[in-house]
Amino acid sequence: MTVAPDPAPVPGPVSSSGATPITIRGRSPWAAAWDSLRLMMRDSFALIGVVVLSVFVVLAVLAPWLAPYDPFQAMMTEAGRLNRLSPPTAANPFGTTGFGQDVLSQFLYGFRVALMVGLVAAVAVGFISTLFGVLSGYFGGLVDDVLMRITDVALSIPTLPFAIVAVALLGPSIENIILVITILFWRNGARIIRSAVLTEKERVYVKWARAAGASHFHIIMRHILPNVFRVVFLWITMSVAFAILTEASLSFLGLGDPKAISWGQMLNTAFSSGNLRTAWWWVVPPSVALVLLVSSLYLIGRAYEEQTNPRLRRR
Amino acid sequence: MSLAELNARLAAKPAAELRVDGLSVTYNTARGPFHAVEDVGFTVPAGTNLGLVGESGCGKSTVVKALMGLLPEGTGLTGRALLDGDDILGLTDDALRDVRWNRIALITQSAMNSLDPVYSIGDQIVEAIRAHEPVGRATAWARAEEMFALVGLPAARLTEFPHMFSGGMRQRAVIAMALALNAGMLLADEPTTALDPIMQSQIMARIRGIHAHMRRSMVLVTHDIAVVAETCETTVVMYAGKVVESGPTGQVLGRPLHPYTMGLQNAFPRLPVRGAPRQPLISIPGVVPNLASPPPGCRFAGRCPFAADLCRTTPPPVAAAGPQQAACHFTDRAEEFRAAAALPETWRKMRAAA
Amino acid sequence: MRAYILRRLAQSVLVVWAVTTIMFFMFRVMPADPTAILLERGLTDEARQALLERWGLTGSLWDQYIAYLGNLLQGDFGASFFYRKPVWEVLFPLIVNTLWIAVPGLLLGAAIGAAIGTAVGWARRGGKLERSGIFLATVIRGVPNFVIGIALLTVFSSTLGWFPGFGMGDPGETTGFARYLTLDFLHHLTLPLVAVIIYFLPENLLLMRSGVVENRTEDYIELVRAKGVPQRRVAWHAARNSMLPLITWLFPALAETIAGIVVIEIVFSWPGVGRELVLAVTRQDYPLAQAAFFLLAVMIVLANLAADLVYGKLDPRVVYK
Amino acid sequence: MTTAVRRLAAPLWLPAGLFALCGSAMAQDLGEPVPELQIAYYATDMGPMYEQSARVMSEEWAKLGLSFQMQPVQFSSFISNIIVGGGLEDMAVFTVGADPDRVDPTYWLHDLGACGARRNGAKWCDEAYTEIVQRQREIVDPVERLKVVHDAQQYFYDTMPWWPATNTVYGILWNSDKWENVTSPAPVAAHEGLVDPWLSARPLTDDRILDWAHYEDVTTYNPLAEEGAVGWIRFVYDTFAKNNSDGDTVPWAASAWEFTDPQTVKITLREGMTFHDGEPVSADDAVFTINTIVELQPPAMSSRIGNLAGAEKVDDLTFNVSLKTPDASFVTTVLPYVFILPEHVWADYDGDMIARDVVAENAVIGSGPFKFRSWRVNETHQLDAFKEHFHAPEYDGLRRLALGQADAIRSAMLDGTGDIASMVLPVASMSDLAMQNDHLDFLEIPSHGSMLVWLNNQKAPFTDPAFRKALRQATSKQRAAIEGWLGFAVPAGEGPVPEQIGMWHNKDLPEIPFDVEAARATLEEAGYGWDSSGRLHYPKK
Repeated sequence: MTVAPDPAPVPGPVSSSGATPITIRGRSPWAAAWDSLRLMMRDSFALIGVVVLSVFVVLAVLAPWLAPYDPFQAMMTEAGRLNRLSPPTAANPFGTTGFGQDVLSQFLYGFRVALMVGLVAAVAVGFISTLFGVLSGYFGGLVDDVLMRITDVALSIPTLPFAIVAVALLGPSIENIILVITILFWRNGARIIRSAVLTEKERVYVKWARAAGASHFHIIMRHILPNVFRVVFLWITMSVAFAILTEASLSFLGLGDPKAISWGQMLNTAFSSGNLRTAWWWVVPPSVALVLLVSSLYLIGRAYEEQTNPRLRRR
Repeated sequence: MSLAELNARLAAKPAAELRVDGLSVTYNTARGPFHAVEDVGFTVPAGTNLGLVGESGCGKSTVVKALMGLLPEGTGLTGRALLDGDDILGLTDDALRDVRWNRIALITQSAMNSLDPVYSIGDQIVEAIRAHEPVGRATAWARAEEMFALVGLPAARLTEFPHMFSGGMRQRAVIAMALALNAGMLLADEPTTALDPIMQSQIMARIRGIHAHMRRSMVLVTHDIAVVAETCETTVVMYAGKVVESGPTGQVLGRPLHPYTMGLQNAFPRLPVRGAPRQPLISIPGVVPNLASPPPGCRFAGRCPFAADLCRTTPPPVAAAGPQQAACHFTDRAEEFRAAAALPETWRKMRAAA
Repeated sequence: MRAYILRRLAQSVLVVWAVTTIMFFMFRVMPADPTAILLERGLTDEARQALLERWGLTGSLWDQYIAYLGNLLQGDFGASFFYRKPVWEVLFPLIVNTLWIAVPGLLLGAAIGAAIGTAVGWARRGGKLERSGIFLATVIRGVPNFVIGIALLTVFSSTLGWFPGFGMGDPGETTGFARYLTLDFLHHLTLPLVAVIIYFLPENLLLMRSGVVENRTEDYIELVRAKGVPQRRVAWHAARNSMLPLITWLFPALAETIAGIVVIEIVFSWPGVGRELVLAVTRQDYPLAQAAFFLLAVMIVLANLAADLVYGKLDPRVVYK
Repeated sequence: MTTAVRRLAAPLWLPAGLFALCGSAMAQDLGEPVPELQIAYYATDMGPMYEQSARVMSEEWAKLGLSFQMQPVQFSSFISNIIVGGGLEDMAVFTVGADPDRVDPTYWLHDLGACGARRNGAKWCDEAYTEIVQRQREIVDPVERLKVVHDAQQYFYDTMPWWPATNTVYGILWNSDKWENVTSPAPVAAHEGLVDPWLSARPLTDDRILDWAHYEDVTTYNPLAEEGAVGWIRFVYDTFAKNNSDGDTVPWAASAWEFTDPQTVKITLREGMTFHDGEPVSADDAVFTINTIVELQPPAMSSRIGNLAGAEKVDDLTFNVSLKTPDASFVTTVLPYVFILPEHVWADYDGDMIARDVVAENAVIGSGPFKFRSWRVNETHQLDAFKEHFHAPEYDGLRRLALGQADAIRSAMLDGTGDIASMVLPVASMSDLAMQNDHLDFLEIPSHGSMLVWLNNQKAPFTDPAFRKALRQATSKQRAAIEGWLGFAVPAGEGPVPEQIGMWHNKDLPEIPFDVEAARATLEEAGYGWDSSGRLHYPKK
C-alpha cells in the first residue's frame, strides 16, 4: 500500500526544540538526553509521574528495612494457630494473607520485583532497540531488510500468549520473564527508532557533516542519536510499563517467579485461593500500586510523545 | 426548494458593505503578547474590491481571520467590523454560523491544503450549501455543478477527491465553494500565492470575470501590487500590523505618500514603458520588526532610508491628502522621497548602514 | 487491487508459516514432558514410548516438523493430548466464544474511545476537559486488565449482584447458535465485554485525541469552520481524518490486545481460546496450544490485512499496487 | 525476628550459631563443611503449600547448621526429572496424591522404595528390602501378606531412607439448602475419587440435577484412552469393585471374586445389570473388555494392566482372569479400575479403538449409574441418572461445570449455580466459605495423600544413616501441617505406609518426636561438629 504522492511541496524539516542550535559538530548525546529530560519535566502530568516513580524507587530500596516481617513468615495467633486472613491490625497494618503472611511486608517486597523487572527490561529493550534501530535506519541494506522481515513476523505474534508459552516452557523465573519481555518488545522499539533515524539522516546538517568527512560513528553519536533521544526515551518508558504489566499478568496467571514476591503474584494467590472478593486488604494494595506505577510511566511517556510530535506541542 | 428557487433566492442577495474600525489583534504566546494587528481601519463600499497589500507577516491574513472569526481561542480582539451595519467581531460560534459563508465567504490562502482530503470536492461544496439553505442534497449538488461551470471546471469532477486535482484546479474549486452561497462579501486571502505565474493570472482573470458578473464586494489580500492595480478600486497597505497608507488605488500606487509603499512598488516588476529606461528591481533591505516588542516610533523607521530621529521615537500621525491617507511624519516631503526611492542607491545605502 | 490483495495474502501466508515454525520448535526444544501426569501414575517405559509415537513425538525433529506442516496444510491440527480428540473440534466452539467478546469489545472500545477522544482533542487546549480527559485516560490505560476484571466482578457481581460472576451462561442445554441469542447469554456477556471495552478504550481515546489535535489546526479545518457548519460537524472533519492513523494502529495492536482478552477470559471464566491456551500450556498439550496460538496469529494477520483494505476505503489517497 | 533473617539473602544457618557456642568440637577436629543443600519442591503451579512447607521445615533443619537452596520445580519437570528421571540433587518436598489404587501398600513399599522401581526417585536401594516388598505382592492370603507388609515397614523405618511429613486433608463443600446426604461415604469410599459427589445424595428441592463446580474439563469418554482411576468417566462405566475407607475392596459390578490359584481370579458379575442402551451385561462383555485391553495395551492404562494375561468366560455371569505373575494387589488396583465395555458396540469397530471419538460417534455406552447426555467443551458436561442401575441415584442428573479458576468456583457456590465442590478449592477456603454462609456445609475428609521428604540416598551426607536420622528428628511435621497446609493436613505417622489406609499401616512403629536438640546430639555422636559460625562439618576422616 502506498499513499499517492501529494503534489504539495514537502515541508521543510521541523525545527527541534530550538534551545540548542545545531552546528556541524552536533551536540553531545548526554546534553541532548538532559535537554529531553528537562523538557519532559515541564509537563505537569509527567511531573506527577516522576514523583510517584521516585517514591516507588525509594520504597523499593528501603523495602527490607521497612518491611516488618519476612514476607514469607507465617503469623501465628497466641493460641498457636495460623493467623489467616486477618483484616488490618496494629501488628499487621495491611492484614494477613490466606497463608498468614504479612500483606504489608509482601507488598513492600513487591516494589523491588516490579522495579527490577522494569529497570532490567528498560536497559535491555532500550539498548537492543536503539542498537538495531540506529544500525538499520542509518546503514539500511541487509541489516534493515532482515530487521524488517523479523518485525513483520514478530508483529503477528500475540504477545501474552507467546510470553505464557515461553515462560511456561523455560520455567518461571524473573530471569526468564525478563528474557521473554526483551524478546517481545525490542522489535517495536527498533522499528520506531529506525523510522526516527531515517528522518534524521536526511537532515541537511547530517549531509553537511558527511560531506565534511565526519566518520559514521561521529555522525551517529553527535547528530543522529541526540536527535532520536526523545523517541528512545519514549520507547524506554513505554517498555518499562509493558514489562511491568507483562510480569504482572504472567504472575497473575501463576507463571511468576516463586522465589520472589510480586504484586501480580499476590493477586494470583488471592485469586487462586478464592479470597479475591473478600480479602480487600490483600487485593487492594498490589492493585493500586500496579496502577500507580504503570500509570505514572504512561504519564511520563505521554510527555515524551508530545515532545516527539511537534504538531502536538502547544504553540 | 428547487434549484431555480435557490438560485433566485441567492441571486437576490445584495453586495455587502464592510467597515472596519480600530481592529487590533493580540496573540497570547508563551513569550508574552504579540500584537499582530493594531488599530486597522478601512471601508469596502458595496460592490467594490479592496486590495490589502504588504509583506508576509504584516498582519494581512490576521485581519482576514479576524473577520471570519477564525482566530485561535484566547486571542485578544478589539475594534469593530460592521458588515452592512452589524458588528461581526467577537460573535459566538452560533451567531457566526449565520454570517459565515452566508454573508461573507472566504477564498483561502493555500487551496493546496484547505480541502479535506477524505471527502469529494462536491461533498464539501454541498456541505457548505446545506449548512445554510434548506435544500436537499440533489439541489445542492446541482448548484455545485453550476459553480464548477462558473469557475471553468467540468461538473463530472465534483465526485473526485482533492488529491486528484492540480493546484490550479483546487484553487478554482475553492473559489467555486466560496461562490456557492453568493455571499455579499468575499475575502480572498492570497488566492494565487501557491500557483505558477501563468496559473496566477488565469485565476485572477477568473476572479475579475466573476466579480464583473456577480458584483460582489471583495477584500483581496495579496503581496502583489500588480494584481491590486488591476483589480481593486481601493488599496490598503499594511506594515508590521498597522495600516501605513490607504486610498484609491490609482493614487496610492501612482503617487504613494509613504516610503514603504514606494519601496513596495520598487520590489515588483513593472511593465516596461516603451522607450523609457528599464526600471531596476529594488528590494527593501532589513526585516519586519518583532511584534512582541515593537519599536516605539514608526515601525518602518528601521528600514526607511528617510528616517529621522523623530521617526524612531514618536509614532507618526495619519496624514490625509484627500481620500488618500498615510501614517508618516513627512508626508509633505513625499514628492522628494518618491524621486529618491526610484534610485537603487537610496536603498543600497540603507543596506550598507544595516 | 486484486494483485495487491494476492500479494498481501502471500505475505500473510509466509508470516503465518514463520510463526508456526517458531511455535513448533519452541514446544519441541523445551524440556517439559507431556507424559508427566501419566508417569506419576506409573506409566511404563514401553507404554510411554507407544504414547509418544501415537502423539507423533518420536523420530527426528525435522521429520516431526515436516509431518506437522503436512498435516497443517490439510487442515489437520492433530489431536489434543488432553482431550484425545481432534484439536479443531475442541477449538472451534471456543473461537466463537472468544470472538463474542473480542469483536464487539474491540469495535465498541474503539468507537467510544474515538468519540471521547474527539471531544477531548476538540476541547480547549489546557482546559479542564482536555486535562482531565488525558489524565484519566492515561491512568486507566495503566490499569492491568485483570485488575479491571477483579474490580468489575467485585462491584457488579459480588456486591451489587447485578451480573453473574463467571462463565458464559447458566448450565443448560441450548446448543448451537441459539444459545447466543438468549438473554441469559447477554447477561453473562456484559461484564467481560465491559472489561474488554475498558481495556481498549483509553488507548484509542488518546490516539484519537492526538489525531484531532494535530488536525484541528490544519487549513482544511479552518475552511470547514469558515463555511459556517455546526461545531460538531467541524469536529467530525477532524475526527474523520484522525481515524486513519487510528485504523493503522488498531489492527497491528491486536497482537497486544489479544493478550488482554486472554487474561479477561481467565478472570471471568469465559470459555474461549485464550483460556484454553493457558490451560493447554500448563498441561503440556502441545497440539492444542500450538493450534490455539496458530489461530490467534492468523486472526492478527487477517486483521492486518483487513486494516489495509479498510484504510483504503477511508483514505481516498491510497492506491493499491 | 532479627534484621539479618529478614533479609532474604542471609543464609538460613546463621541462627544456628547460637547453638554452636555450646558445641564441644573445635573447628580443627572437623572435616569438610557440609555444602549447601538443594531442596526441590513443587512450584506454585501445584499450590503454595509445598513452598511454605519446604520453607518452614528447612528453617528447622537450618538449626542443625545447614544451609539450603530452594528450588521450585514445575509439576511436569518434577515428575520427569526427579521422581522418574533420577535427577534428585539433594532433597525434595512434594506430594503423592490419594489415588484409589494407592490404597494397596505395594505403591508405598515397592513403587517408591524398591531397587530399580520406576518412581524410586530417592535412589535408595536395599536388596533385602526389595526382595521382601516384591514378595508381599505375590502373597494372595491376606493375613500372611499383612504380616510381611508390616515387617517391611519396620525395616524401612529402621533405615529411614525418606519419610512422609504430612497427610493431606481434603474437604467437600456443598449446598445444604438444596441437598442432603451428599457426603455419605457408603457405598463409595472417599478414596474412590474424593472429588465425586456421592451417589446417595438426596435433593431437597425441585432442582434434581446435582451441579458439580469443577476446575477443568473431562478429557474423554473413551475409557481406553483415559488414565484417571478417579475420573468422572467411572460414573458412566462401572468397575468391578470399589475401595472403601477401611482399605477394603467391596463388590460393585462384580458380586464376588476369589483367587482359584495365585495366578487366576474367578469373578462373578452382579445379576440383572444392563448397559445404557438396554442390552444386558454379561461375562462376554467383561471377557471382551479384558482381552481387548490385554491385546491393545492402551498406554494410558499401562501402570495397572501390565500383569493381566487374559480372561475366559465360565458362564453368563462368571469368568476367569489370568495373571502373568501372582498378584495380591490385583484386587485393590485392578478390580476398582477396569471397566466393562459393551461388546456389541465395540467388537465391530475397525478403527483405532484407543483413538475412537465415542462422543462424536454416539458410542458413550456403559453400565454405570449415569449415562452421557451432553458436552460443551471446557464448559459443561451433563449426565442423566440411569434408573435401571443397581445403585441408581435418587436424583435426575449430574452436571460438571468446568470453571477454570477458584474465584469462579467460589462464586458459583455462593450464587447457587454449583451444588458441590471439592478439591478444586483450597480446603481452607472451603472451610471459610461454609463458616460464612448458612447455605453451605463443609466436611473434612482425611486422605492417604502424603507429602514426602525425599533424600538422595546415593549422595553424601544422605548416605550416612546418622545424618538421615538427625534430619528426621529435626523435621517439624507440625509446622508443615499448620503453616504449610493451613491446618488442612495432619502430621504423618511413622513408616512409608500412611495410617489412613487402615490395616496395612504398621501401628507399632514408635513415634520419633520433633526435637532439634536430639538431632544435634545424634550428629555430634556420629562425629559431626560445628565451626564458629555455626556451620555443620562432616566428621574428620
